[in-house]
Amino acid sequence: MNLNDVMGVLPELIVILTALIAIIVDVAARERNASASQGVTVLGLLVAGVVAIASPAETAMLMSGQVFNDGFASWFRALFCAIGAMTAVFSLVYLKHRNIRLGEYYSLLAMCVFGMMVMGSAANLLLFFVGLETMSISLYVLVGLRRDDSGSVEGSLKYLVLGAFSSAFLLYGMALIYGGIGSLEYVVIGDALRDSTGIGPMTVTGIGLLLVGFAFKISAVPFHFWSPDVYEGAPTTITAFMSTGAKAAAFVGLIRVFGIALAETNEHWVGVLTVLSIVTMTLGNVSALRQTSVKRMLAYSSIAHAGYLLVGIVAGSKAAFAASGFYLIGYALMNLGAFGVLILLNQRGKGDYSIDSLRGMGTVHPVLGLTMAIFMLSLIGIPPTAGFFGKLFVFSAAIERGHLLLAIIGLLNSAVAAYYYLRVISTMYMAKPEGDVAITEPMGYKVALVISSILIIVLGMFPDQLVAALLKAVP
Amino acid sequence: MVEKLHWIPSIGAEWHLGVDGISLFLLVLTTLLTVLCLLASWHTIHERVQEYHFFFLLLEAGMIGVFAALDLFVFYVMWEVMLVPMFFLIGVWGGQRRLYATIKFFLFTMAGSVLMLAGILYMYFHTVDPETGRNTFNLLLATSQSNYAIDVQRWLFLAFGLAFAIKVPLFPLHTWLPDAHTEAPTAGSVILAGVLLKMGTYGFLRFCLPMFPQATLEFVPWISWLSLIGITYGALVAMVQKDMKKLVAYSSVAHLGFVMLGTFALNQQGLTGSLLQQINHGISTGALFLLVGVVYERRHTRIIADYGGVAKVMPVYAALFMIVALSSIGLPITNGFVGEFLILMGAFASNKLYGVIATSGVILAAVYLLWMYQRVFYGQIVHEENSKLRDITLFEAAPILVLIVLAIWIGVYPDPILARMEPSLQLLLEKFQQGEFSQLQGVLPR
Amino acid sequence: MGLETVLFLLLAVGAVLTALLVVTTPSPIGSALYLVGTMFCLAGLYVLLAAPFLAAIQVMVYAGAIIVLLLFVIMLLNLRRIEETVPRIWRIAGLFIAGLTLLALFVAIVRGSSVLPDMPAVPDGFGKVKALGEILFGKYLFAFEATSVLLLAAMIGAVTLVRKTGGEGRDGR
Amino acid sequence: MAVELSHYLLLSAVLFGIGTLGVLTRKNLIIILMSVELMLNAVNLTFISLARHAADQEAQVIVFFVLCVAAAEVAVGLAILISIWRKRGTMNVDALSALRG
Repeated sequence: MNLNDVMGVLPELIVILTALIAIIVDVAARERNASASQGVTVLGLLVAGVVAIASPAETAMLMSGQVFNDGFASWFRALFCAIGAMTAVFSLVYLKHRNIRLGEYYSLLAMCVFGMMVMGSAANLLLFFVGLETMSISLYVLVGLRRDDSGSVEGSLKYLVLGAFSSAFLLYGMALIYGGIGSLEYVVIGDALRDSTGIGPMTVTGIGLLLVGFAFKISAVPFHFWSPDVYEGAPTTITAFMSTGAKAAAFVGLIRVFGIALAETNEHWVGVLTVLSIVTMTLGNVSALRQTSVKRMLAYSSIAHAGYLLVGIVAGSKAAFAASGFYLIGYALMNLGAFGVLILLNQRGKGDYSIDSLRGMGTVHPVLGLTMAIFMLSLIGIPPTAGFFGKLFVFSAAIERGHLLLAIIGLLNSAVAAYYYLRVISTMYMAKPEGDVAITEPMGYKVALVISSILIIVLGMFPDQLVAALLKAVP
Repeated sequence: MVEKLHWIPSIGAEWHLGVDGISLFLLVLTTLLTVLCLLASWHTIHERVQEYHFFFLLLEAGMIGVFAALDLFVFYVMWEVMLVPMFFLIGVWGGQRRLYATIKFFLFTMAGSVLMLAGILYMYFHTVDPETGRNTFNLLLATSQSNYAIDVQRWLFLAFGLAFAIKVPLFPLHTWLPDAHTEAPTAGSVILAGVLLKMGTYGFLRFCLPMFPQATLEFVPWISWLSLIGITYGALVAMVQKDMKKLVAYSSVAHLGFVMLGTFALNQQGLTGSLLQQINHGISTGALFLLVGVVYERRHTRIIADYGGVAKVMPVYAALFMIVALSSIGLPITNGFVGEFLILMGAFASNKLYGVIATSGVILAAVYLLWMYQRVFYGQIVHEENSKLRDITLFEAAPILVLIVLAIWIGVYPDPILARMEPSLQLLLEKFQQGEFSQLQGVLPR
Repeated sequence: MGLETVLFLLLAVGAVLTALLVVTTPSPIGSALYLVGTMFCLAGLYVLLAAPFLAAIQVMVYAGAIIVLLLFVIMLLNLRRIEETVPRIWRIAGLFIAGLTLLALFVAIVRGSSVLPDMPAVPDGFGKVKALGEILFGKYLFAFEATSVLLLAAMIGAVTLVRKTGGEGRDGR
Repeated sequence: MAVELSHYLLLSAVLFGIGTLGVLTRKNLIIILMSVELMLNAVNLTFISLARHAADQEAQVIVFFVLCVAAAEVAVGLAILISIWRKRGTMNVDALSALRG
């Protein structure tokens, strides 16, 4: 290890430092300034994100070949930091009315971001696993932090039990691959499979178990049953964080492991993934149609989005991975934003996220209404939004690789999904408001929402820069 | 007239717009109707006026984009963009059941258009820009390189055709239309009938015919029969409507049936007639909706039975309504006559049976419109409120007068318009005949 | 049969039996104690597999820490037997899935391990602290550091979750 | 008969299966946690026997990490259990049906 190695993981180090400072500052300054640890977290994560994107991304590997330092890693590190910072911005309003300790909350949030960053840049299945567990353990706790709400703790427990269960599958898969190939490093695995020395029954079974583990982590049907409950039980800020960050982290892993390292064996798993993708998007959408709670609706819709993202893995080309990256960035903006508006509008309601609670909000709170409308349109995939190009790129990559039917099913699904997203817009704009609708709207919060909706539109008009950069960054 | 800019070079999408004889008059219609609609809603829209104009102009931009796009991608984006303002226009400023209507409208269109996107993407990967050697969305290249095998053509025809058929709307995909028309504000109905429906027929002309000629030939009987059913069904259902707006909405189904029939007659008269009839329908039906809007503002009801004897209190209004109704029916010296006549000629030339059935549709159109006219304007005034109705003001009449002048002009002297349409249609027919020829030869490249 | 074989058989049978008891005993305390048995058997197997250091760690971490923690919580919450009414269908489904997993693994291993070479002789210093440490702090240094964050997160998390806040709920004494 | 690699691997597969069975069929949360531990231990056994087999100590190092993760999971899991116990006074999965899918 030398200075170069340390500089390469500088963003990770900054995030850890943020985690430590956040908890200390909370103890030291709580009496005077309740939002001190929030400020530290937002600032620290933003700095880390900027460092990640600004640092020169070579394809060289760091830490004796355990960590990728490529452009893909940089993009995702920055994305995770941004998601974390955004979640932190949304958190104060939410936490103010709930009995949650701020220092621990922000500290765990930062450590969770650290775990995701490790997942994004790991070049070794073991390191990926360590990152995954760091993220998961922080999330188990964060989900259960609303201790006066039994849904929260139970969601946390459910998440932990199934998370640990799926981790065991992931690990067993790793062990069998290790037995078949003799290494856990992506590059070595890829090389061994190219020489076709490693494709034995053990490797294939290992890949199968790995797939089960991943399917749990991205909540693909039929391994999705935990996620709606967990998403509903968790503090809403954490739901937003999980549905974007944790999903993105799992997908980077999926791209690096299945898309690249195991690409040679794809005849063994492409069929399974195709079916998984179709079932996931269809069931996610159909279930979302029936929900009356917007929070739960968004939870199911995030399952559907995992299905769309799987299309990118199935397509398995460089363009498809760049498309998945674009999709994940766009999805993070729109889904976080949607949850952000929801949190602000429901800040005093005791977990009442029913669609009726949004009646007429579009006219009462014009800025929030407009941003929410943009987020919803982007989630449907109407141009010119980032969501449209995310879907377009992913599906066109699939068609390019000959998965025409999969793309058509995906497209039809997005038409089905339009219904429940539209319902949100129509309730906000076309119904009369009821009762007391006064809320506090902190400036920074609003600015974050406006910035992300502007970004969605800008990406929807000029996606070229980003997609070209991602295409260059794909390993 | 062509404008071209690089938009998303990494996927070869270009900001590529242009106008030819097919799109020219549709564009003129779009811009004209938008201005008239905004004039017409001057006194009728009172709340959220800023947003109303924002959405209307966004809608206009989308429609112009659709008609002017020379890039498949731009076409699709504009096609979708126009959904959003229409969704809000119906949903916010619409009538009682506006939520249901607007979501139905959105979902129907969206369902069709996603399949079209799949088709567009498929074509993208089979179209190569000779300059750069990469795939491109360029519409002209896509058209000239579109010699697909017959089964591929069939699928692509269906993918595009479904999106267009929903928009037209072709029977039995028309169910969104009466709801959307009825619930939309007056100006929304005008634009919906006048322009939005034309996007579907325009799509058939621009995409299906030149790009998938063999498949088109195969589908001619299907589409022709569906159009004929649409003509008859639309007219019969219109006859029994109690709501004036619904009646006009169903008449649109019938009229668009004519347009589709003319298009799929696949000869010069049919194509010219159908293109002209698209403009005519925009003018006549637009004017009808505006007229219905005038009495609706006064009485807040559109039920035919609530009126009666209106001619006595609103003579100018009654006269205007008569002229517009006659133009919609297709009486000589009005625009409708020229269009329908050309279409019927084309239909007879391609298949006598089609021509016969379609002619009977013309008669039905006279029945339902004149019957409604009789019930609304003649007879005794049974409802007290109707005796005090103010006649149409000059401000209200102005947009309608503009449309009437146009209608008569086209009815009397359509040559300048037809002369501009024909070269483009001729070009289209040639391309189509090539396709037909290669099918006769049994030569199927690719 | 050599001594190694006998030991293997004994430990393997012991591990499987205790493991079965872990998942079938009704009382949590019983399960925890059987789990200790499994851990000891496994530690024995690790010794046979030339991993003496890991064997020691296994005993220390599992028997010494994890099981004690489990027992501590069981005692703290005063859990004895818990009524378990597992629906029959669920049980059959569980058996089915577990059996399927097993079968797949069996097939893979039996067919896969035949291509692997025979056990080589154990090199000097194999599985000892020094050799392991060199790998741990060399190649896996970053993973090691990341693990420290993981443990920190677990620590902060566990403390936060069980700490009394004086809020609402049963713990609001 | 000599002990071969496949015997160890089969043993670990059996243990993994028993663990899976426990997670799927038991309702007592503590026992479910212990079953997960069984599964992780089966994985450890696989790694260690592979290490012995290939004379590669790297796999033994991997076991360290698995142990750490297992310990962390148990710690957090028990913390969650305690907070549930305080809230509801039960430890059964069944009773936790306030959240329905």
